[in-house]
Amino acid sequence: MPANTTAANASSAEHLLALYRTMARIRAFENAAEETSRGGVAAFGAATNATALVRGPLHLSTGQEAVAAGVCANLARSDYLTSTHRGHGHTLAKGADTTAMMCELFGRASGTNKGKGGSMHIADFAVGMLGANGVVAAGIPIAVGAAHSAKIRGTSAIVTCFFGDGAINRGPFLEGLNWAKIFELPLLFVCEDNRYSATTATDVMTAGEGAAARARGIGLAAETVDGNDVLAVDTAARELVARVRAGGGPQFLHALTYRVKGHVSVDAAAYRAKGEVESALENDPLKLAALRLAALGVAAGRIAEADAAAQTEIEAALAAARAAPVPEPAEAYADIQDTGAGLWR
Amino acid sequence: MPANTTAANASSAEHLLALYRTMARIRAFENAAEETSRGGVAAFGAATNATALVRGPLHLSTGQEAVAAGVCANLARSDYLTSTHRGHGHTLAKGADTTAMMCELFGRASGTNKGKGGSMHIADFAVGMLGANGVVAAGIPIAVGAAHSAKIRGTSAIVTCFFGDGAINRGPFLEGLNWAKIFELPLLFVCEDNRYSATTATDVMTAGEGAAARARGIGLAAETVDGNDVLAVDTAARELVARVRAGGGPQFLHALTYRVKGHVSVDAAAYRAKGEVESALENDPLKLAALRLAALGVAAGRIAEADAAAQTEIEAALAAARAAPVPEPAEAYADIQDTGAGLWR
Amino acid sequence: MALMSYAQAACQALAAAMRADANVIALGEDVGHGGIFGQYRGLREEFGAARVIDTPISEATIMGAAVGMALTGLRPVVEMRVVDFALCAIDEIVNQAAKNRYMFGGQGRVPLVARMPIGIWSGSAAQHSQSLEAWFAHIPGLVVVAPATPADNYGLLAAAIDCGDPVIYMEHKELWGLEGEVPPQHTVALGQAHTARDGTDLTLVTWSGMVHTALAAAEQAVQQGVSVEVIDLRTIWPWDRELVFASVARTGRLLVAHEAVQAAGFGAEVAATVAEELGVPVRRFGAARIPVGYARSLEDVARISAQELLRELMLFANSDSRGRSMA
Amino acid sequence: MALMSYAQAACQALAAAMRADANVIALGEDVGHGGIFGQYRGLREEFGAARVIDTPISEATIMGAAVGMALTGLRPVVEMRVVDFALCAIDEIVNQAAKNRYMFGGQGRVPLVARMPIGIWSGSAAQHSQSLEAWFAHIPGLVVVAPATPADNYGLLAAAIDCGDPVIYMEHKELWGLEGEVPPQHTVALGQAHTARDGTDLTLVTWSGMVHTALAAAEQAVQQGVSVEVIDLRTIWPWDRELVFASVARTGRLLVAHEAVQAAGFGAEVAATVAEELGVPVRRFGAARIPVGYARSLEDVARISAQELLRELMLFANSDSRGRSMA
Ligand SMILES: Cc1ncc(C[n+]2csc(CCOP(=O)(O)OP(=O)(O)O)c2C)c(N)n1
Ligand SMILES: Cc1ncc(C[n+]2csc(CCOP(=O)(O)OP(=O)(O)O)c2C)c(N)n1
Ligand SMILES: [Mg+2]
Ligand SMILES: [Mg+2]
Repeated sequence: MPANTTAANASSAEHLLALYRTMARIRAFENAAEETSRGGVAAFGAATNATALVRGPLHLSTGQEAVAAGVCANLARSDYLTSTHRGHGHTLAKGADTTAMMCELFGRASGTNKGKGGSMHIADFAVGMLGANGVVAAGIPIAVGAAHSAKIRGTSAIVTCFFGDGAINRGPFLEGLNWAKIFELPLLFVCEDNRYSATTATDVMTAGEGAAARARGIGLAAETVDGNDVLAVDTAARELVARVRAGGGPQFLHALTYRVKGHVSVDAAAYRAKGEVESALENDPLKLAALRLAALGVAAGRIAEADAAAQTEIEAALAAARAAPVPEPAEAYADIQDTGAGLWR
Repeated sequence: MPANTTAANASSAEHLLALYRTMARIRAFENAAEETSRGGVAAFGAATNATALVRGPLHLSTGQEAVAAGVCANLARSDYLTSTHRGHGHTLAKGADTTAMMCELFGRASGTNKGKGGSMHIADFAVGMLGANGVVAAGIPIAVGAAHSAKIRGTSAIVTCFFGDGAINRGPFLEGLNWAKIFELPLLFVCEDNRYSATTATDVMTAGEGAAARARGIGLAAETVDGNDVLAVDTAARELVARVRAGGGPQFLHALTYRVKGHVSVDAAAYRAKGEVESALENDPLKLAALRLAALGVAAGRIAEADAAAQTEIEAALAAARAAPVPEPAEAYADIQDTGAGLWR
Repeated sequence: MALMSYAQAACQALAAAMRADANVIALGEDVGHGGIFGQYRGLREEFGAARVIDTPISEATIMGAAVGMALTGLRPVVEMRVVDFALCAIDEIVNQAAKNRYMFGGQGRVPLVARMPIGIWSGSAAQHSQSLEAWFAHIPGLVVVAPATPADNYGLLAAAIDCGDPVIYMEHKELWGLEGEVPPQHTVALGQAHTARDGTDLTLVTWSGMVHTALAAAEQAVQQGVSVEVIDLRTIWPWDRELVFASVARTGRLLVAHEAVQAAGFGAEVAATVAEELGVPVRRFGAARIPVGYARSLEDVARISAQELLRELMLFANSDSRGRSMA
Repeated sequence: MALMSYAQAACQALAAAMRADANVIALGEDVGHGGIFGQYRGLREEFGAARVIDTPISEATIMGAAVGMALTGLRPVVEMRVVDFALCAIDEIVNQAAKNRYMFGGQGRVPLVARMPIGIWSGSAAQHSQSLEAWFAHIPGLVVVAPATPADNYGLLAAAIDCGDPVIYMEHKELWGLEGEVPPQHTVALGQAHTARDGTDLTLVTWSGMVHTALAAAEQAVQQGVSVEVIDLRTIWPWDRELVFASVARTGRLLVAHEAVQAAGFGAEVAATVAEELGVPVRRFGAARIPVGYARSLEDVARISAQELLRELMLFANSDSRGRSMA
């Protein structure tokens, strides 16, 4: 049935192209954020540039876009999501507006968080994105609670919880997985394994067979996937999300990828083996997807179009963020608490 | 070779008798502690009896003596050990003096801790016993550090770390096992599984196949043993301790036993199924060992002798503790810190 | 009015809140069997295991999960058993619960009540006897409450559950059995102190278990010719500055007493504020900076008795106008 | 004397201690690559990976393991990166390290140094900007240190490693690059404050990063006719009461300034003590009780500038003898 095959091909090409677009938007967003952050980071002893538009630590997910895109493609707006310090991709893929996100990175009143959080705390509750988090593994118990809440309230929402390979060595990983399993919560755990924890290669700090084996040791079914292959991530996530939605309890996905940039934007990552990044770039998720699109017969122009559209979108976001007003100082006293807040020191 | 068999029999009988003696001493010690604690516990809302000799929460290991006796029989005085709130058995089996222990429970200046710790914090550093702990799972990281220290300092000491089945749901369990394994530390983990965490049956709170499966998920070899069979515990521990001493890295023992008493001495444990305790008592470790001794041809009189000796020892401890002076109030200010301690509030 | 214990009062306040709002739930270790102090007795029978949730021994996740629950529409009441164990959940309290609303620009609210009893717990030694209310008062985003009586434990718990902020709710470990009258449907506004005893010579500000000690000491002070006004702060943050200022303006001197270690305790905040604002003599009487020992003779050194408090009161009452002893 | 940065000074003090005593070791995340602020640079190369220990992201176990190490003969220097992450290890600090020696009747000692930098860290927002020195001062068993200069970071770290107690060692997140002269083999006794500037009209007590703000404000105050004595406390517990009392006895008034939230901050302890002991006017100036926001306009509200501090100084200097504004 060549007609059917062609139709299937075309539909899967469109699907992949949609995933590609998400990845391209994340890439463009982070490239722009990196560019506008130069000198704005005080980590690693580097001096702060008082005029940088993006301040403080900026953690880029460059090279890891397939995980965010592939997983979030299977989530509804009403589903919840928690993230890490490296959360731009997850937030964008979950549906957040790039202008509001860029405004947040620029510390503008029109940012997702009204300029109060910045990159490390980016959140968009309106799309179910309950927050990036500056504390490694801290999102896990929060995701568990959101899933427990969904179950108690009888909603159909499910929760996705992203965390890094370094987070599996913190206590909340054990506690959260155990909790999710005994209460059979609607929760998808995603370990986004980029092989590094700050300046340290995670494998030497991790006993046993890694994230999936640990999850199994706590009684969860777990799968491992090539995290640079957006279709593989999408397929695996679709299956796991379906199981979660069907009441199958928590599921675990271990996505293998690679952190192309330093830990934060100013980290030159001199601790890496020579050639490591170069060979990783062969597996760049956008490049892989573009090759696959070409194989599916998608014209090069359509890919270039997607890249250009992403670029245009982010440039508009940059322009809007540049023009947006900064928060009024009085806003520093707002949204702390209803009881006991005030100017009184 | 009947002569050899007899000799082997006799030697294993003597070995078992020694283990029995340790168990009998723990049993007698705890029975006496329970007796002298009546009314001294403020837990579970019960009133405090101001005249009780043993104050505060008293956690008895009655029915679990085989774990302490069997494991500690394989340890040297110079080896380290950390324990839990339920630590009398471990402390005694590691070689602590019962009089000093009883003095501690009575809050006397001659107690192991000079009356500062009581049952929940009993410790005898002179025999390597680095402390019971009032915080569930808190002994795990401390044991890990002691083992890391032994390795760094190049001593031959190994560390044994006891914890309960409830502790495997706290973060330090994951963190500690991972750490011990990546640094290949000389450490034996012993999960003393008495099926309860306070008033809650642990199994419903624990996902997966339990302690040993979790340990394996973190890359440790793990064994499960009948924790009421002192010879089985002894044999398993001997093998594991030998592996630890030989540089085999951390080992894990999951000992299945049963908490015969309530969580603390005043807890009537009404939450248990009817008949549960009665049927567990069939498996009393002292009873099992006595039967086995009889089967090995040991005369009933020798077992009675062991019981009587334990009784005599503990009565002497009680008498000494009753007569011992309480700490001077000034002692409340001693041993806090060298820099910055004092009467100044 | 009904006579009930401090534990029963909290239990009934919680039951009433759970009846009124299906989103109010309770979670923590052993709550299903009524809590180890009976402060959840009967709740699982009435509301079921889905709303009275027994949890694993996972303090960090108990608290962290409560944050996730609160963000998504529930109003969790979290059981930490004693503040000492809440130390296993400090990131979740301080970095997550307290900062969530602010950090995310007001997108979320964290209406949870974290119960973590303070105080010396007879014979329980150093790891079960701490009073750490000052810690939480120092953290923006948190409300801190410390009831001293059954009526207040009913009324303040009701108010705390009703409050949209994360509330650190600190019962006292030795008050569970204390009985008292509780008015029906009682609530006590957060942030309002209570004048537990009127007096004219000196204002004694205190809270939690120490309220009872203070009242006993004040009673004895009368016989020595000194009239002491006792204020039970009830809410530590925000504390009732107006009531305290008004009282001190009348009496002319302030003593703050608390069971917590004096050094860097919340008494310092009250005393410093009053000294700054009113310029009158201030004095504190908190515990020595020592861990609580097990033996009674040691534990007694860590406690503040009515006798000792009376001695401090009298010394202070008889000091000069700058608060210096006249000996 | 050698010119070095605040980070280098600490690094060299640690290196010297490691050379002198094989039992001194360092552990924490990323220390093997020199620490993320360069405060461990070169140590692994000199002392090897067995003594400069890269650890997993396991704060609770980093701190708990350090307790076990200290109990058994090592002198660990523990890296927590920022105090905000040390909140994941509070049980291990407060219930274990601080109480071990006491609880076990003096059988053990816990000679460890736990480094947990405080302060606002530019652009890092609420979870990376806290100053929690008051918390640890409240806990019996702990020593608390907060160096303000490269020389003090050398001298105090040397003393902290030498000390037999658990020391909470709080560097400042924004001082790593600050340069200054450090005398050879420098040590600074714990518990000794330093008069950073002499003055006659008012005593300004402060510590950590705020020392530099205080000196700038004091400089400007001169032009307005007010002579400010600036005391850098350096050790928060035990704090140097004698030096502070002597200064305040001369100047007649005390202002305590700190970057930490004012409410229940350590300034309250200092102010309350001085009010109690000397009966002179006291005043505090700490941060508002707000989380630190990300945008510069918000972060600036959470910071205390020399300008604001100067304004407070002048208001206070011009107040009446009870410290009340004369407006
Ligand atoms: C509890 C805690 N410890 C340490 C840090 C500092 N830190 C920030 S990111 C990071 C590495 C995290 O590694 P991983 O979980 O693999 O995430 P990745 O950065 O690779 O995305 C560390 C150590 C932190 N933020 N929180
Ligand atoms: C961190 C912490 N949470 C809660 C408690 C209260 N508590 C004391 S013992 C206990 C049960 C522990 O169960 P398990 O580890 O199985 O030990 P067992 O009592 O059965 O010996 C609990 C919940 C505690 N001491 N520490
Ligand atoms: Mg990583
Ligand atoms: Mg148990």
